[in-house]
This record gives sequence, structure tokens and C-alpha cells, in this order.
Amino acid sequence: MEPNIATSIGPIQLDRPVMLASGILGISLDVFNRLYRSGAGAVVTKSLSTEPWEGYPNPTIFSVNGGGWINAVGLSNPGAENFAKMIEPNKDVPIIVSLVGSIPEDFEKMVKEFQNCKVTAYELNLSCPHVAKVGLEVGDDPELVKKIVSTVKNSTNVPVIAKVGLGTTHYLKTVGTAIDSGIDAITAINTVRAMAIDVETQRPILSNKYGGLSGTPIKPIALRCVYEISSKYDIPIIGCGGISTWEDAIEFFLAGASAIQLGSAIGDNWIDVFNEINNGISQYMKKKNYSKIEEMIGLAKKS
Amino acid sequence: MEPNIATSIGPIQLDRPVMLASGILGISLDVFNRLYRSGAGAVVTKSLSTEPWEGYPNPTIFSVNGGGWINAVGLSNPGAENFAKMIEPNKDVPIIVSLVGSIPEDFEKMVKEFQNCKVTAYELNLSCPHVAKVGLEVGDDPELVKKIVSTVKNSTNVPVIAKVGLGTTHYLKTVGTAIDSGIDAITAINTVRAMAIDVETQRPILSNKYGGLSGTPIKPIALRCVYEISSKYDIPIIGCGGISTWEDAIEFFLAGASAIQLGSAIGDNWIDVFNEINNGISQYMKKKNYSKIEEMIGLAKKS
Amino acid sequence: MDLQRNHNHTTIVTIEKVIDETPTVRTLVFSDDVMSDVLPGQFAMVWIPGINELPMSVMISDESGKAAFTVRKHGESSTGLFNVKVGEKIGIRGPYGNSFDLKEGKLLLVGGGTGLVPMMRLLTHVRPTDDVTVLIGAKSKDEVFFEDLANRLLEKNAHQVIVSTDDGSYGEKGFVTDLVEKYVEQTKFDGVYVCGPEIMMYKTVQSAHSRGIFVQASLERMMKCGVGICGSCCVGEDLVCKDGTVFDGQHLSENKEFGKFHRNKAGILENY
Amino acid sequence: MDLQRNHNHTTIVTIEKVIDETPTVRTLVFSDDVMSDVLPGQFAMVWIPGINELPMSVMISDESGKAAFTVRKHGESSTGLFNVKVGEKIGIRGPYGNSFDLKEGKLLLVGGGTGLVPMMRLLTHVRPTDDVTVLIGAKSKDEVFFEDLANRLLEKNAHQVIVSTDDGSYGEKGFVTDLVEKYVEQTKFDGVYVCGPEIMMYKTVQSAHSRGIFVQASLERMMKCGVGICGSCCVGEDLVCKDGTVFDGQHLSENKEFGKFHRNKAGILENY
Ligand SMILES: Cc1cc2nc3c(=O)[nH]c(=O)nc-3n(C[C@H](O)[C@H](O)[C@H](O)COP(=O)(O)OP(=O)(O)OC[C@H]3O[C@@H](n4cnc5c(N)ncnc54)[C@H](O)[C@@H]3O)c2cc1C
Ligand SMILES: Cc1cc2nc3c(=O)[nH]c(=O)nc-3n(C[C@H](O)[C@H](O)[C@H](O)COP(=O)(O)OP(=O)(O)OC[C@H]3O[C@@H](n4cnc5c(N)ncnc54)[C@H](O)[C@@H]3O)c2cc1C
Ligand SMILES: Cc1cc2nc3c(=O)[nH]c(=O)nc-3n(C[C@H](O)[C@H](O)[C@H](O)COP(=O)(O)O)c2cc1C
Ligand SMILES: Cc1cc2nc3c(=O)[nH]c(=O)nc-3n(C[C@H](O)[C@H](O)[C@H](O)COP(=O)(O)O)c2cc1C
Ligand code: FES
Ligand code: FES
Repeated sequence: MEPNIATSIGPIQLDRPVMLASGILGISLDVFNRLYRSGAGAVVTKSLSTEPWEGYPNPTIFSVNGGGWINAVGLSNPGAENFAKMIEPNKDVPIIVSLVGSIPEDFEKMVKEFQNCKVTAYELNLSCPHVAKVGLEVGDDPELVKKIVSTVKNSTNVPVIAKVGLGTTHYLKTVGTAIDSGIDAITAINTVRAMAIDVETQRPILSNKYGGLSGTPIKPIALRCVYEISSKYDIPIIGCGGISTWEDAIEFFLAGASAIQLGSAIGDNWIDVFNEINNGISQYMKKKNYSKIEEMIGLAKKS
Repeated sequence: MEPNIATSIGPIQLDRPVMLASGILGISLDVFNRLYRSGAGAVVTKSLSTEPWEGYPNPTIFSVNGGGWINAVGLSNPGAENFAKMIEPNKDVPIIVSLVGSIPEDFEKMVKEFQNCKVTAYELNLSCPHVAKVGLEVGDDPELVKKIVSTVKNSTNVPVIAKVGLGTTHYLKTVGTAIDSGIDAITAINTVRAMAIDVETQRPILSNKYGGLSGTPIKPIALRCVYEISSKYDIPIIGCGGISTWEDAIEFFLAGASAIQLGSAIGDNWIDVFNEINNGISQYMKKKNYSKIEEMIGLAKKS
Repeated sequence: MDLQRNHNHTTIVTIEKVIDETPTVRTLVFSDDVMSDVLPGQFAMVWIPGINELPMSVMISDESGKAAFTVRKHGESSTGLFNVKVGEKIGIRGPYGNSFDLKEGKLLLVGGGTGLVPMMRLLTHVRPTDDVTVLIGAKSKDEVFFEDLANRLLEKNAHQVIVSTDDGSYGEKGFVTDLVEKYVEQTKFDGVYVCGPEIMMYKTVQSAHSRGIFVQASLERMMKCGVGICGSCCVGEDLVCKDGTVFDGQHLSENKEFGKFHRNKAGILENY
Repeated sequence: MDLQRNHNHTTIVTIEKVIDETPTVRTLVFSDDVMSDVLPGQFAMVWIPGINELPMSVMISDESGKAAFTVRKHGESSTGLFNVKVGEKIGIRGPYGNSFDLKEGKLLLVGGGTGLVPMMRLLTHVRPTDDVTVLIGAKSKDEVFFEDLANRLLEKNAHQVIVSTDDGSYGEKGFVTDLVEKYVEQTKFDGVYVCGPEIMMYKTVQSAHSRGIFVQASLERMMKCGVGICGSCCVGEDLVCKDGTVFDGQHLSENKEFGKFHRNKAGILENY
């Protein structure tokens, strides 16, 4: 029997468990279609704000010599309104709309913009480590998290995911607050605040100085976050951070993730990575005699 | 003029700026002597507790495929008393004694054990990410940090360093508290809590499940911590985390560190790494026309 | 060292020579084995410390082991690069992107402004038997450059280098795309290659492709990462940095955005 | 695949065969190209999932592409490995450590218990012209193993394999170190190699080294990392995992701890 790699993340059903992470190639419906055809189970959009943002000047992305990337794109995005118009024609692709903002009203307003679009879920970015007043500065404030999650949950019937990361407040607290406020799933984790300095010119390389570390270096950290969340809470989890092979994907399932997202791996292996991972997962399931992804979720916690 | 790579970390004077980090090869005076001869400017001992600890069963160390190590040695150590006896004969090596404990009295007691030893400084480990009741669980409690630092400062004239890391309380708060309590310097950072799961046997690999990530993957994170601390506080900093080349060392100096520590690089390049880095720093200083390390400390903040 | 170099990691190089091509265009020469050997069409991400990082086609240099950037001063960033002095340092990463598929026989190369940069490198790859026509478009006489260089690179070939200026102050008067239309009408070229303003490329592709002539254009879009992560360089479903910069006429004629829209820094579609 | 393998990363292998050597010693055979080719003296870190990870000398196998571990059941961990069944999985990393410097001519190999493991691999490296004496020490008759294997490996050589038991229940009666003393007294060996309990190694090194005979011993110490990070395996200023496990008699005779102290799990020095 051919294993079925479909998965459910609480109320969200996907044919394939590997998604495109937010901010990666995520600004054009044409590209979304292409990625979906390449094997992505869903695509998460670039995090959108109420107004268009230009983001930071270049350099916005730095390749770490030992592996991984540090980025401070600065959440450049066309704004929710423009973006909603662009994806209105979408019929096929499961699109998860990532939102970023400072107050509950920002999110409420943006959700309205998408009322005519096919949206599979909203992902609230509570964890961008390098833009002031949004992202982690929101995720680090439990009161605000509560208000934002409740507001979005009251504004839509579409499932809502909270994306967390390592900030100044312990992320498990943020997860707890989001769950208490009715969140449907958690994505863990965002990039980890980091920096690179050029020794020749003696200055930080990124125009914003600080950026977020992604890719292989953060995989062991992301994996422990998924394991910690799934050990403490009963909530569907989407694992994200440094995933680049099918073995990585399986590690996240075993730790308790129902699905995964990847971004940086595309910079190293291009978009073939989706089907490589899908196939690897399939092979593994065959070998282990699983018919559904569900059967392996959280198994590493039993040992 | 040959550049001088001596450095001062507040009251601590070292002939060479690259130290052995705590927990690495750090249990024998003979080995300390050998490392000192190999170019280490100082050695930090394994973190010592009031009683001997066996630590966790193996596997205690895991090599991450993309680089770096995850360890959960569990702070195994012979206890302060045994250790003090062992290093009593020391005359030559600048030894920094790392201490770990749960209450101020633990630290007070241990400092007493070392009164007949040549100790260059004490380093308080407030940041071990994988042992309950000590390390990060202490560092995450500002009240406790305050009491421990004050107690140790009152028990000895030897300089006292606090070692911080990424925990559940923002490390900058811990740094602030330590400074207010009279600390002489800060070491940043310890390992980052992480995990690895074996997909064949479907279980966490380390016996303790969670461990601490060290080596190249955490360098960009450690570097930003040093930059953040030196941007916010006026305190001597020892940079630690993923340093394996002289360029890495320079990055930390430019970010604001007065000296550096390394551990994992030894697992990859063995102990020649000390003189390789010393020589690289020397060459760089020659090229840039610096006569003292001091001249480059914090330069990246000026840009 | 160079063999092991991570091409995504920024390497610092020192500018060794600055050549004024026109009052607003300069060529900055530096030593770098990797960049000296890139393929025609490939580009680098160029960091001007403290200012910005920009995609730049890699210009050839007379000297081996060296490469260059030819930059037109425009906004803040390109002006920053334009002002870099001999002895100053910039950072480079790459090379990125694919390259032209150079046909044999009768070739037409069309370039405008700094779009001539990849054309000059392409000229170093033509075979002695190729018959090469180069069309250079410029607004006016003092914006013309690389005419002599093109002639020199084609010394051993049957060739012609023709300049057109919009105002007729030098060479033929009019838009270079009118010249293109004229040449493809009269000659069945084996390959047409174009780089310059999008409208120039669009018309050139139309002229050639509609006549069944093989044509390739090297596109420009806003670029942040250069490696296929950020998405800022998308044109339809293509990512210029990763799928291009060079695309075939066939492919481009099916692209909904080529010649019509580009995205600004926020990623909003804007008309050309 | 195997060429690219990160030897510090744990590889999972399946036990294919279990051989009972004595009531308390078993050999577990598995397929692994890397481990089948290690040098004599090298070891692996062996993960028994859910139980522990232990350093183990890599045992030879009759079949190519295979390797084995020969384990004596002792505490919880070694008993865990001892109990692994055919079809079950263990993790391995390495090989780690240096190897013996095999001299030519008259060789003496001394092994006790699982210390015979590196000796068996060393025997696969002797040249047909070497004259080899193997001394096997054991407490009693039912703890003797690898005697036949040693004879078989030495078929083509001038050789003798002599067993001694402490209680005289098999072979010569007495400690193997007394035999060593006797043999080095009567023969000027070109090389003496020993692996076994530290006291056996200490005496063997003394007997040989004091007579100017080249001697090497493969040391055992508590090991956590196997790669020179944790420090748990130190003997004086040497790290057994990184500088050894094989050391020369000259070096050992200068080491303050060899034969006298080892460190326990907390790192405290204990007498042998
Ligand atoms: C593959 C490629 C090769 C190029 N080669 C050259 C070259 O050889 N010589 C040369 O002078 N120019 C080249 N450019 C154009 C160059 O990258 C800049 O776009 C141009 O110099 C204007 O920059 P500016 O910031 O000074 O202009 P601004 O006045 O700030 O902006 C003008 C326009 O430039 C574009 N722009 C700004 N930043 C970028 C960016 N990071 N990526 C792409 N476009 C940007 C925007 O569309 C903007 O509307 C190339 C561009 C690409 C994509
Ligand atoms: C390089 C090397 C090669 C070895 N090769 C073999 C072999 O081929 N066959 C074999 O049976 N044994 C071998 N050993 C010994 C083996 O690693 C264990 O020490 C032994 O099996 C006892 O383990 P235990 O935990 O069951 O014993 P326990 O009863 O738990 O402990 C007994 C003693 O074993 C030692 N020990 C426990 N854990 C370790 C460890 N991680 N590293 C080193 N010593 C430890 C301690 O000194 C302890 O005092 C080797 C050891 C080393 C260092
Ligand atoms: C260039 C870039 C831009 C990103 N932009 C966003 C974003 O807008 N919103 C967001 O939630 N995460 C963003 N991220 C984080 C990713 O979604 C992801 O959480 C992180 O990169 C870790 O996954 P990876 O290691 O697979 O890349 C961005 C990451 C990168 C590299
Ligand atoms: C095996 C191992 C044991 C460690 N033990 C300690 C310890 O006892 N006390 C401590 O403060 N840090 C300990 N650390 C952390 C290191 O001192 C250092 O902060 C960390 O490894 C980051 O530096 P690196 O990347 O150069 O290894 C240990 C690290 C490793 C790898
Ligand atoms: S420039 Fe980032 S995807 Fe092309
Ligand atoms: S076993 Fe860790 S240093 Fe040797």
C-alpha cells in the first residue's frame, strides 16, 4: 500500500506535509502556483502589514560561511490590500496568509481585505526578530498576544496559526497565551536574532545590523522547541527551522509536528527540495509500514 | 613593531586573548598546562559544584551533521574540594574557576575551597541549558543572580565573571542584574538548548533528551549577544560561542569583546587552534597597524 | 582558497583602477580570479559598505585575474558605488545567474547603457568565424561608451558596431529598437542578444521572435538575495536571479509581466 | 555515501550475527564498510539506544564489509550491548584514535579479555616473515577465547599462541605478566603490543621498556565524547581518545598516572 502523506494540522487539511515558509519567494501568485506544482503542500505568504513596506536597504541577506543565512529584509511587503487583490484569482493553491502588525485592529483590518480570497489559514507572525514594534516585540507581550489572537479568531472562521520564536519573553509562555486565546495551531520557530561583522571594513554587514539566523544552524534549536511545545501542550504544531532533508522532516514529526515549513533550504537546493522531501517521507513510511503521517507524530516522546 | 596580543578584561590581565571555555578538557591540571603551552591565554575549568557529580549517562555528546555539537554532559565534575586540591600546585597557568550552584551559600563554600590556589578569576555559570536547578534556572531568576553575585563578590578579592546564555528570562536582564550586583565581567554565551532525534530508532539521541548546541551554528547568535551587551552596558565582555578561526575572534573584538573563549573548535581542529588564532590576530593587527587589542574593541559599533 | 570559496559569502576586494566612461558611467577594476572568469550574463551582488548592496553585471578587464563593474550613477546606491575611489574596498558575492547560449554564424548584439556590460563579455566568446553586428543605443553623444572596446574585441571578426542616439548627436538618429527592426528584417540572424532598458529588450525580443529568430534577453529586477530566497526579483513565475537573468524569446513571449510590469521595493507591481 | 560520511555523526547499523565467545563475552557482527577497514587499535563509540554509549574496539569479521564488537557483560551498559539481538539496531560513530606501529621480525602480542580485540586486528596486519608470539591471559578456562582465531590468523607465520589462566584450569598456570617477563627475558623482540587490564599493560610495558624493547599499549579510560572535547579520558596530560589510545612505552614511562590512577565518572582520580 502506497503511504499517504496528507496531514491535518487541527482544522487544516493538506495533501502534502511540506510547506513554503513565510517570506521565502512569497510575493507572487504565479510563483505560488509554481511552488505548489513543485510539491509544496501549502505556501505561506510574506508577512503582510496594513500598509506597503519597503523594508531595509540591502544588504538584507548574508550567507554564513558555516551554513545558514542571516536576513533583515525588514518585512518588505506590498501591504494586505494589494496582496489580497493579487491572490484573488487563486483557486488551486492552499495559501496561508501571514500577517504582522502592532495592534489587534491592524490584524482585524487585514483579515477583512482577504474576505474574497481562498485562504487556507492565517499565520500571525509574533516572532520577527529584527523589526521594531511588530513581530517579537508583539510576541513578547502576553497581553497583546491575547488580544490579537482573540480579535483575529472573532473576525474569521478560517483557522488561525501563531508563529513563535526565541524572543525576550519565553516562547512557551507565548504559546500558552495563544492557546488560551483560541489559536488553532502553532508554527515554531522563526529565525533567531543574530549578526555578522565584516573584519575588513569593520562594520556589521546587514544594513539593519541585526538580522535573523535561518537554515541548518537553527535546526537543533527548532526541533527542541517543537518537542518542548508538544510535551507541554496539546496543540497541532508546524515545525520550521533549518529543515533541508527528509530526515530532518521526520525528526520534526517524531518530535510532535503535524507538518513542516522550510525556507532557507531553497537557497541551497532550489525548489526541487519539496519533492525530494516528500519522496523521502514516503520511502520512510513504506519502510516503517506507516499508512499515515499521523502514526509517527510525537513518537520520540514515548521513549 | 610586533603587535601585542595581551588583553585586559577589566581587572583580569591575560597575555593572550583566546581562552579555553568551561567544560572542554577541563578536569586536569596536567591538561591545563599543556593547553597553556599550546597558546591558550587562560583556561576555564569545568563548572564545579559543592559535591562531585557523575553527570548524565552517555550519549552525552552528539555531532550535528551540518556542524556543531549538542552536549548534555550534565555538569559531571569532581566537586570543588577535590578540584581545588588538584590545582593547588599550579604556578603558571591562569586558571579561571567556573562554579555552578543553586543558592548563594553553595558559591560561598566553593570559593573558600580555593583560598590556597592561584585563581585568576571565578566564572559563575548562570547559563547551563540542560541541568535542572542550576545554570539557566538560576540565571533566569534575577533575585537569585543578585544574591549570588553579591555573595561571591563579598567572599573574595579575585575578579568575578558571570556567564550568561539564552534562557527563559532575557539574558540582557541577567547581565544588568549582575552588573548592578558588582560583577567584573560577562562571558557570553553558553550553549543554546537544542535536541537531536534518531529517525531509525525514533528516540532523542542524548540520554538527557535535551542538550546544549555549541560550535559554528551558534556563532552569529553569540556575536549579536556580545554586540547587544556592549551596546547597552559598559562592562568588559568575553565572547564565546562557535569561534573557530581568527576572523571569528576579530568579529567578537569588533563587536565589543575584550577576550574570547572557545570549546567546540577543539573537537574539530584540536588544540593547535589556539596558536592558529593567536597568529591570525597578530597578522591582522599588523595589517591594520594596531599595537594593542584594545584599539579594535567595539569598532563595529561606530559604523 | 578560491576553489573552496563559498560563493554566497561576501568577499572583500579593493578597487585598483577607476575608468570614466562618460560623465555618469564609471568602470571600477579589481582583482578576483572567480569574477574574472564568469560567464557572459552572470552578475554579482556588490556591497558598498555603509550604503547598499546592488546586483551588477560583471564587466571584463584587459588584465587577466581581474574583473570590473561598470556603473551608471543614478540613485543613492549606484552613486555610492560610482564614488568608490582607488584603494577603497567593496564586497562581492556570486557569480549568480545563467548565461547566454551563444549561437554560431550571424549574430546581433543589442545593448543600451550599462546593459552593454554583459554584451562586452559575450564578445570575448564569439568565434573568429562569426559575423557580428553590435547595436549600441544611447540618449545622446556624451552617453556613448564601449564603442571602441566593441570594435577592438571584434578585430578578428567580420563585424560592424553601430551607434544610435535618440537625439542624433552621434551615429544614427533614433531609437536603437528601430535599428533592430531594420536589421532583423534584412538579415536572418542565428542569434540575437539584448540587454538594456526593459522596453528595449521587449521590442527587440518581439522583432526577432516574431520572425522565428533565436533571441535572448538578460533581465533586471529588484534583487535582495540573488539566490532565490527573497522573491523580490520575480517576473511572472520566474525568478530572475535563479532562472535567469537570461531568458529565451519563446519563454519571454509567454511571460505575463515581461515588458509590462516590474515590482518595486515593497513588491508592488508597477507599470514600465 | 560512505566517503562523505561525517565520522562523528552516529550511523545506525543492524546486528546480523551474535557469537557467544564465553558465557560472558559475545561478538556482535554488522555490516559497515568504514568500520570493517579501521586500523588496529582504533575504536568506535557504540550507542545502545535507550541505555548508554560506550567506547568499543572494533573487532574484525571473517566477511568483507563487516565488522564486530566483542563485549564482556559487566555493568548495565555493557550488559545492554551484550543483550542486543540479531535484527536489533545500534548506533556507531568513529573510528577514533591512532593505531599500533607494527614492527617487523619477532613480535609479541599480549592480550587479556576483550583487550584481545585490537590484537586480533593487529594479527591481520603481520607480514608472512614475522615470527609471532601471542600470550592470552584469562582468569580460568571458561574465560578463554580467540585462541583458535589467533592460530588461524597466523597459519602462514612462524608462531605460537600461549594461554595462561590464573587458576591453571587451562594452559599455563599464573598471571600472563609473568609469562611476558619470561619471554622478553629470553627473546629480543622487535615489538611488543599489549591491551588488557591496566595492571597487565603496566607490567608488560615495564618488562619490555626496561630492556629497551619497543612496546606499545592501548589504554582504556572513561570516555564521553571520543573526540577530545570532554576531557574525561585524560591520563596525565594525554587524552586517550585523541592522543591514543595507543602509546609507546617511552611515553607511558613518563606518565604520572598510567598504571596508577584512572578517573571515575565525576572525574575524580582513583587508584587502580
Ligand atoms: C542582474 C542585474 C545586473 C545589473 N547590472 C548593472 C550594471 O552592470 N551597471 C549598472 O549601473 N547597473 C546595473 N544594474 C542595475 C543596478 O542594480 C541598480 O538597479 C541601478 O544601479 C540603480 O540603483 P540605485 O539604487 O542607485 O537607483 P535608485 O534611484 O535607488 O532606484 C532606481 C531603480 O533601481 C532599481 N533598484 C534599486 N535597488 C535595486 C536592487 N537591489 N536590485 C535591482 N534593482 C534595484 C529599482 O527598480 C529602482 O526603481 C543591474 C541590475 C540587475 C538586476
Ligand atoms: C578505547 C576503549 C575500547 C574498549 N573496547 C572494549 C571492547 O572491545 N570490549 C569490551 O567489552 N569493553 C571495551 N571497553 C570497555 C567498555 O567501554 C566499558 O568500560 C566496559 O564495557 C564496562 O562498561 P559498563 O558500563 O558495563 O561497566 P560499569 O559496571 O557501569 O562500569 C565499570 C567501569 O567501566 C568503565 N566505564 C563505564 N563507562 C565507560 C565509558 N563510557 N568509557 C570508558 N569506560 C567506561 C568505568 O571505568 C567503570 O568503572 C573499551 C574501553 C575503551 C576506553
Ligand atoms: C529572507 C527571509 C525572509 C523571511 N521573512 C519572514 C516573514 O516575513 N515572516 C515570517 O513569519 N517569517 C519570515 N522568515 C522566517 C522563515 O519563515 C522561517 O521561519 C525561518 O527562515 C526558518 O526556517 P528555514 O530555516 O527553513 O529558513 C523569513 C526568513 C528569511 C530567510
Ligand atoms: C562538552 C561541553 C561541556 C560544557 N560544559 C560547560 C560547563 O561545565 N560550564 C559552562 O559554563 N559551560 C560549559 N560548556 C559551554 C562552553 O563553555 C561554551 O560556552 C559553549 O560550548 C560555546 O562555545 P563553543 O561554541 O566554542 O564550544 C560546555 C560545552 C561543551 C561542548
Ligand atoms: S533576488 Fe531574491 S529571489 Fe531573486
Ligand atoms: S573522551 Fe572526551 S576527551 Fe577523550
